[in-house]
Amino acid sequence: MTLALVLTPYVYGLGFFMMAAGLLIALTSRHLIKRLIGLGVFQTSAGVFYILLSKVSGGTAAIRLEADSPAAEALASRLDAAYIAAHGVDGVVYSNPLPHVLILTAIVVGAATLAVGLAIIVRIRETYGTVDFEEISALEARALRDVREDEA
Amino acid sequence: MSPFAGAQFASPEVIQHAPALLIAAPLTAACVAALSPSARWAWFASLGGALVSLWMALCLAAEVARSGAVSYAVGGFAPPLGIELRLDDLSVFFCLLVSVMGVATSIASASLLRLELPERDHSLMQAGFMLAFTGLLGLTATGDAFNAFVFLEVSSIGTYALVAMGASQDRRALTAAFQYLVMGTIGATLFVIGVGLLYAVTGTLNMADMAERLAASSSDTAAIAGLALITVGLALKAAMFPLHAWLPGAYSAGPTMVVAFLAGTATKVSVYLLIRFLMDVAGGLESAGEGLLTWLIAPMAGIAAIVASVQAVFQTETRRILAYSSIAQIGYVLLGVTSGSVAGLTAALFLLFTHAMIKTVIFLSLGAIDHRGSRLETLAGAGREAPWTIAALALAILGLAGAPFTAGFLAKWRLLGALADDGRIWAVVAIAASSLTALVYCGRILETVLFRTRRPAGATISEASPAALAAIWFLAASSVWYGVDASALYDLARQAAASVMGASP
Amino acid sequence: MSLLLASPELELVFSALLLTLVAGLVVALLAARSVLTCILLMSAFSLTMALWLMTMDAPDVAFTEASVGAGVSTMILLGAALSSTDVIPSLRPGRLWFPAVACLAAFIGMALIVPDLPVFGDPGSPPSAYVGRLYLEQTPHDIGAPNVVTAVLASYRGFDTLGETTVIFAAGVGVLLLLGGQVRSPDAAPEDVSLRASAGSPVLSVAARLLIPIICLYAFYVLAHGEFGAGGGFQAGVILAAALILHALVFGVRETMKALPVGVVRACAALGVLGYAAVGFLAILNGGRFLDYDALLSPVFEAGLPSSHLAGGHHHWGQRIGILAIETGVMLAVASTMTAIFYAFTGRVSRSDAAGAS
Amino acid sequence: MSTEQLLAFVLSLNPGFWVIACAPFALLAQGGFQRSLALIGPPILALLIMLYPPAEVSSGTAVLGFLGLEISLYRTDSLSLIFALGFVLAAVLGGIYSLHRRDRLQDAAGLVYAGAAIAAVFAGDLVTLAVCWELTALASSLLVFASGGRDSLPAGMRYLMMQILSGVLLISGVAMTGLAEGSFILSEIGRLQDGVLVGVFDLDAPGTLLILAAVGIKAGFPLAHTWLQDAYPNTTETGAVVMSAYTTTLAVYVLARGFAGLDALIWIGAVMTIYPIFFAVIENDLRKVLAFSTNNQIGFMVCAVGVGTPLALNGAAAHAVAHIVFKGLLFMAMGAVWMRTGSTRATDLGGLHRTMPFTALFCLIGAASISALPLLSGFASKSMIMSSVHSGEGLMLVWLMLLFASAGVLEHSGIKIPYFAFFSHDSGRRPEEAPFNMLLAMGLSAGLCLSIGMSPAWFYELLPYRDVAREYLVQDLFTLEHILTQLQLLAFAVLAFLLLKRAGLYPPEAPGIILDVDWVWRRGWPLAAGPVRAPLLGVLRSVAAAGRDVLGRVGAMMAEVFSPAGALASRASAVSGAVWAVALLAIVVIISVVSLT
Repeated sequence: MTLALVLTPYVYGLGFFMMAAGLLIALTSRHLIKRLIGLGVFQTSAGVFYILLSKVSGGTAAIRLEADSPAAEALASRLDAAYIAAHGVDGVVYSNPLPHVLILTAIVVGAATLAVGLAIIVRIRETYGTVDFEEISALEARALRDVREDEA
Repeated sequence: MSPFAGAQFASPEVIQHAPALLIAAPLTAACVAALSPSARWAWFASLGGALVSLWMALCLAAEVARSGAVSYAVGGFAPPLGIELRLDDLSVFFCLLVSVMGVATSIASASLLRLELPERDHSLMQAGFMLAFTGLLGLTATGDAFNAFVFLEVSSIGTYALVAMGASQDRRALTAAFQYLVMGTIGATLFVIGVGLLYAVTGTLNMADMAERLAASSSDTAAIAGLALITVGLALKAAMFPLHAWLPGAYSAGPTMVVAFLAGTATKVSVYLLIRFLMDVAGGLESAGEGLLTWLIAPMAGIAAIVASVQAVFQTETRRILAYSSIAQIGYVLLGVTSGSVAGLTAALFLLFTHAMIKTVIFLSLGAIDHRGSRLETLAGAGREAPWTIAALALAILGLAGAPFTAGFLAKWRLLGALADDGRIWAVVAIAASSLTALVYCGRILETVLFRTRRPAGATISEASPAALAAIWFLAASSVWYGVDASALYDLARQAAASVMGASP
Repeated sequence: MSLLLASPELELVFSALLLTLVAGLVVALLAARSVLTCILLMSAFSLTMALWLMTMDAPDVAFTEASVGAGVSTMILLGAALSSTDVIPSLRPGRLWFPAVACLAAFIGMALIVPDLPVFGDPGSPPSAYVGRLYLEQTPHDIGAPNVVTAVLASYRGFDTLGETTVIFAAGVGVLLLLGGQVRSPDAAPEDVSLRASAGSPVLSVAARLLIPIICLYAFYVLAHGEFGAGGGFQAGVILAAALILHALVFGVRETMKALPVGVVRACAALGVLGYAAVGFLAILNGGRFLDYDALLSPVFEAGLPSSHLAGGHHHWGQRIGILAIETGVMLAVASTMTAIFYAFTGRVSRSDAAGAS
Repeated sequence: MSTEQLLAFVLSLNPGFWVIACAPFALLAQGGFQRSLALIGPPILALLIMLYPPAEVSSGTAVLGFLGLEISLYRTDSLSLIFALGFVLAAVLGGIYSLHRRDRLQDAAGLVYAGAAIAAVFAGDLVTLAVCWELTALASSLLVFASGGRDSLPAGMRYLMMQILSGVLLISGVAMTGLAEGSFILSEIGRLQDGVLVGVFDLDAPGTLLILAAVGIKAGFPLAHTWLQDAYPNTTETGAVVMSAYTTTLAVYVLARGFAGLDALIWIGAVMTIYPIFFAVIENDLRKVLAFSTNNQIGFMVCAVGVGTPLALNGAAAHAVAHIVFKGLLFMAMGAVWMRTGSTRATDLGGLHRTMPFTALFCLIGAASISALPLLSGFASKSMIMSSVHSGEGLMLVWLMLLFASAGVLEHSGIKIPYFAFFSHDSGRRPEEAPFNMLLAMGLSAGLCLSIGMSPAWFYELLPYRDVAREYLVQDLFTLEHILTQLQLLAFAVLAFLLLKRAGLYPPEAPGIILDVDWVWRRGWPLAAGPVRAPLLGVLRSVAAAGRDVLGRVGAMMAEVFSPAGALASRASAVSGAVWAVALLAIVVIISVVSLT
């Protein structure tokens, strides 16, 4: 368990790093597509966090095995009996399936966001002739200025 | 005493399944709308879906009034294994809000769409609208934290595209929609990470279960960080200052029916979730929930009330004025929520409902009279060409300004009273300042539509269609009615507030 | 699918190393200056992520991440990025510092809470010890499917999955609204440019004719097998869409649209979600709760069916039929939405190219 | 409902509300007769109603519950009556004056404005007062906006901002006071002084200071006065007439009701009487001169309220009403000039008496009244103020200041206005005489000035402390001392003016270097010796410029921040919306974690 104690801050740190980096990309890129990619990384990092919660040391994927099947016996051979007895279900230790389910949903949501976002980007490119955030801002600022000058 | 006490709107068999039908009906309607060959059938589908939802919401209100909170185990699995739909006084209040606004928007939608988009897009627009409606209803009804995230996305994903469809009138709709998408997604993801942290601490996703287990582990930084993430994520969605930047663009450029519905519901439901998480789920973690309310939300809400109102004064586009006023109103509501008393929360809920009605009326009527140019001047003298619509608009604007004998006045009055009773003079001052500023922009709008005559060339205005008028006047008349006799709505709000505050004594 | 030969602790180390690789790709992404590079890095990121997910005992998620992240997403990203400026100019440093500081502060804030988070791999942590474990214990009794992930996904939390399918449907509606104007009928569909040069190649077309049925078959296998191993309606839908996209790439979008018009695709997406919801309504009509699959079959009828092969001896035909039905709905919705999105994007890209050329 | 019941109902409501209720008719009125009726009828109606208050209204016990509060919509006493009378006069005269215009929005706004002001003086509780107060602010800004000129929008905005600031302060103050006192009813908070409810507020309570600040803005206390000069000249000719009557006078009423006897007011008032004089003398725009002179006149009233004796309060009330009439008359005359020539700059005008003889005559009467010439209204009212200050202990310096200010008034309003507009050197302009309705309004006002001045008895009967007024009339008013003082002042000022004109030192074409300022100073205030003159003038001018500059800059800054292209809404910060989310999140998480560990 000591190794796990050392690893814990490391893996969570990586997850949170991806979170911050994804946000940074999503907030500062000039290219709209890169923004979306950053957003995707950010969403995925949420998934990383959930999956980190799901791992059980020595566990296996949450597909139920018969306790006397060869695969289950191979798994059991790596662990001590007390551990299996305490944390196993019918003689096999599994990782927690619930975060997997949640993250399946989250991945789908990410893909949906990406599709809609890209569709909007395609329309922006057709309308504004650019997907550069700064250029679009400049165009809109100019339009606003034109309107105000028309008034004056 | 709930106004629904003793009422029964359907047979027990139907009522038993009302929580599921509430959500499944508009979902089905969305699919039917997408399948339907013509715009007319899509409209019927959306109208049907909205009406069934309203019916179910009424059934649930009666049921909750009769026998307390309703719990529905979807799939027959009891929580925490299965997903629970849970409706107490608070969620029923918001269900009613969403479904009433949904029905009104739906009634008006056909004629609004005809003015703005080519007919081939209508059925998909109706489908998208019904999906957003489904998502918002799901948000209010679900008792499961992760399920709330899913419905948050159901309501958002379609909405992004719907807002972007405003591009046929105003190309800024595209950039606004993109902005909305980025900020909305960040908000939703922060929310889901926050839920993940709470899950890491409690091991469960069911909100009620979560609340119990959180109460047992009262000083856990992970739980508090989770609440902070949820709060900030939802505050983004609720357009709380300074996280509101997506809202003016989205409101000013999106198609009318979308904006009318969003303005009346979307941010409100986020406020509901905020209340749910901070006052109910975090009820056991008193210092955390209260700390966030007192030190994060309350000051921001106070600033929002003033800054957004002043910003509204300086806007030149009609819808932007209204968008900033919405941000200010969210500020008022959150000030009420943070007051920490039943009276304050009641007033906040009451204000939220009346403001939803008012804003829906305003946006619907602006769309229905074919208000093309976005600038306020293009509305000059609209009162002569569209007297019926403009009369309703004027009533709503008066309500927004808080004129006596409108629901808006009563709501603000109660809110100010509640805040004063709690000794929050600074909040009273902030709301008073903001309301007075509101008089300026409301006065400008009123003056333009009623008294101005010079209108820029090319701006045409026509009376709304009968269906749209019916929807607009229904809401406008209710807002006046609640200004005179607010007891029904007020009792509902008080019941809702008491149910939350009771949960966190 | 764990690494059976390694010791549990080494397994954790290995997975941490893979996660380092994933994070490294994010660093590369931060620095990337070309859109194409970004997209390829994103694809590599998703693939590595999928590998990591395998080491984390999440084969279902890995499968989805590989097919969605590395496959479909990369494809639509490429489709949308074509003909846009490739090099990304960098932001002025003045605009950069506030976001950078904010993100750094957020990272620090999150890092501060690590001591209160469950230890990596701890079987006794609240998530693993409470509801997660309940699912593992209850599934044989309640559902009968060996793959607990599928059981939770389709049955315990079937309502979530209905929402997820709705999200996909909503994305399809959104994309069709935004980009669908031009791809109404096959005749109006533009000639696609992607692989036109090789469209006549006999090798490709023969290979495609062979491959497409096999891919479809695989999709149905994944769908049906979801109950027993990794896979399910969502992955099957993506694979099915891949087959259609392969068809489009080899024979041209125009041909594909003739075979499968946009209207049909749109209807299938709606029908998929509708089918899912219908299962729920059916359960209500049979006296159960919404999406209660046990109510789908009357007990009398179910007793006549052969017993489930799983340990425990419970009969779960209702659950199995329900899961299969909703997974089919998911597959239908996902496959059609993906196809619709593909239609919308390819239709657009070639149109704007044509406009640019003329 | 029988006729008696109907009548009883009509009489039992605050007369101001009836005026407001009649405002919609002004929007709908067609044709000349309907318009005159819609404009002039409501104030007359209000006058009739307020003369016959039901018993419970006069006793101040008409209290009703509203939204859980006890409020008193209508409460009348002698102090309310005299101010309301002034407002009714202003409404009638202003209504007649604006009959030639066809702007129904302005008509309605004017009526709401008048109604709200009347309602405010009859308000029996703080909440009603605050609401009516707000209503006057809104209606008046509508008037500024309605003038439709290029400058009117920004000017209206600035005006509105000040009014709103005042409103916010008032409402906060009212809330705090009401909560502290446990009641909003005036008569429950305050005490009676010789049968009149004055000095209501407890000066140690924090809410009182807020209310004082709010009233101070409206009254144009020094440093909060700039909105007056900013807004009045930017309204229409009719708007200025209407506006000059209500806002500041209402502020004086609230001061009298709530703060009578507050010593600080004496000094504030004294300063208020003096400093506008300098600006007024160097100002070229005659309407702005009138705005400055408003500051000055309000100063007299504020000072009197500060003294707070029955005589002083009589003086404040009397001067308020007299001021409404003669300042209205002057604004009317300037409005007529502006309408006919398009300018009110001293440098553009002159010699108008040839073609506008009646206007010139009425203007002279107004000027004489404001200068407090014996036998004119200003004399009758201001004398009471002067006497009360004179008899006050330790107020010698104040008395001297007021005396000096009186000379200043004479100089800039009494002489400068009519002289430069109608006489002076001939500008060559030959405008038409003002329309009949304007002349009628001016004539009526002039008649009132004369009537009050020549036979003050009827006017004194209306004052809050009737017995004190009667006594003063008999014993003090027309004493030699008073009349001599006034005439001396007059003589000095005329002499100075003539000398300067003769010496060519009063050149209207270059109003920036007016020497008479210096001359008057040396007479009235020997300390200000010659060498200081130029720098002092420079300072004054730069203060004025700085004031304008600051206002302009505040406006520009606000626009930079809040407008659609402003910093808060620009795209750059739109992104930072999400960045803010991250930053907030980081702060909250870090703080909560650190505080827990």
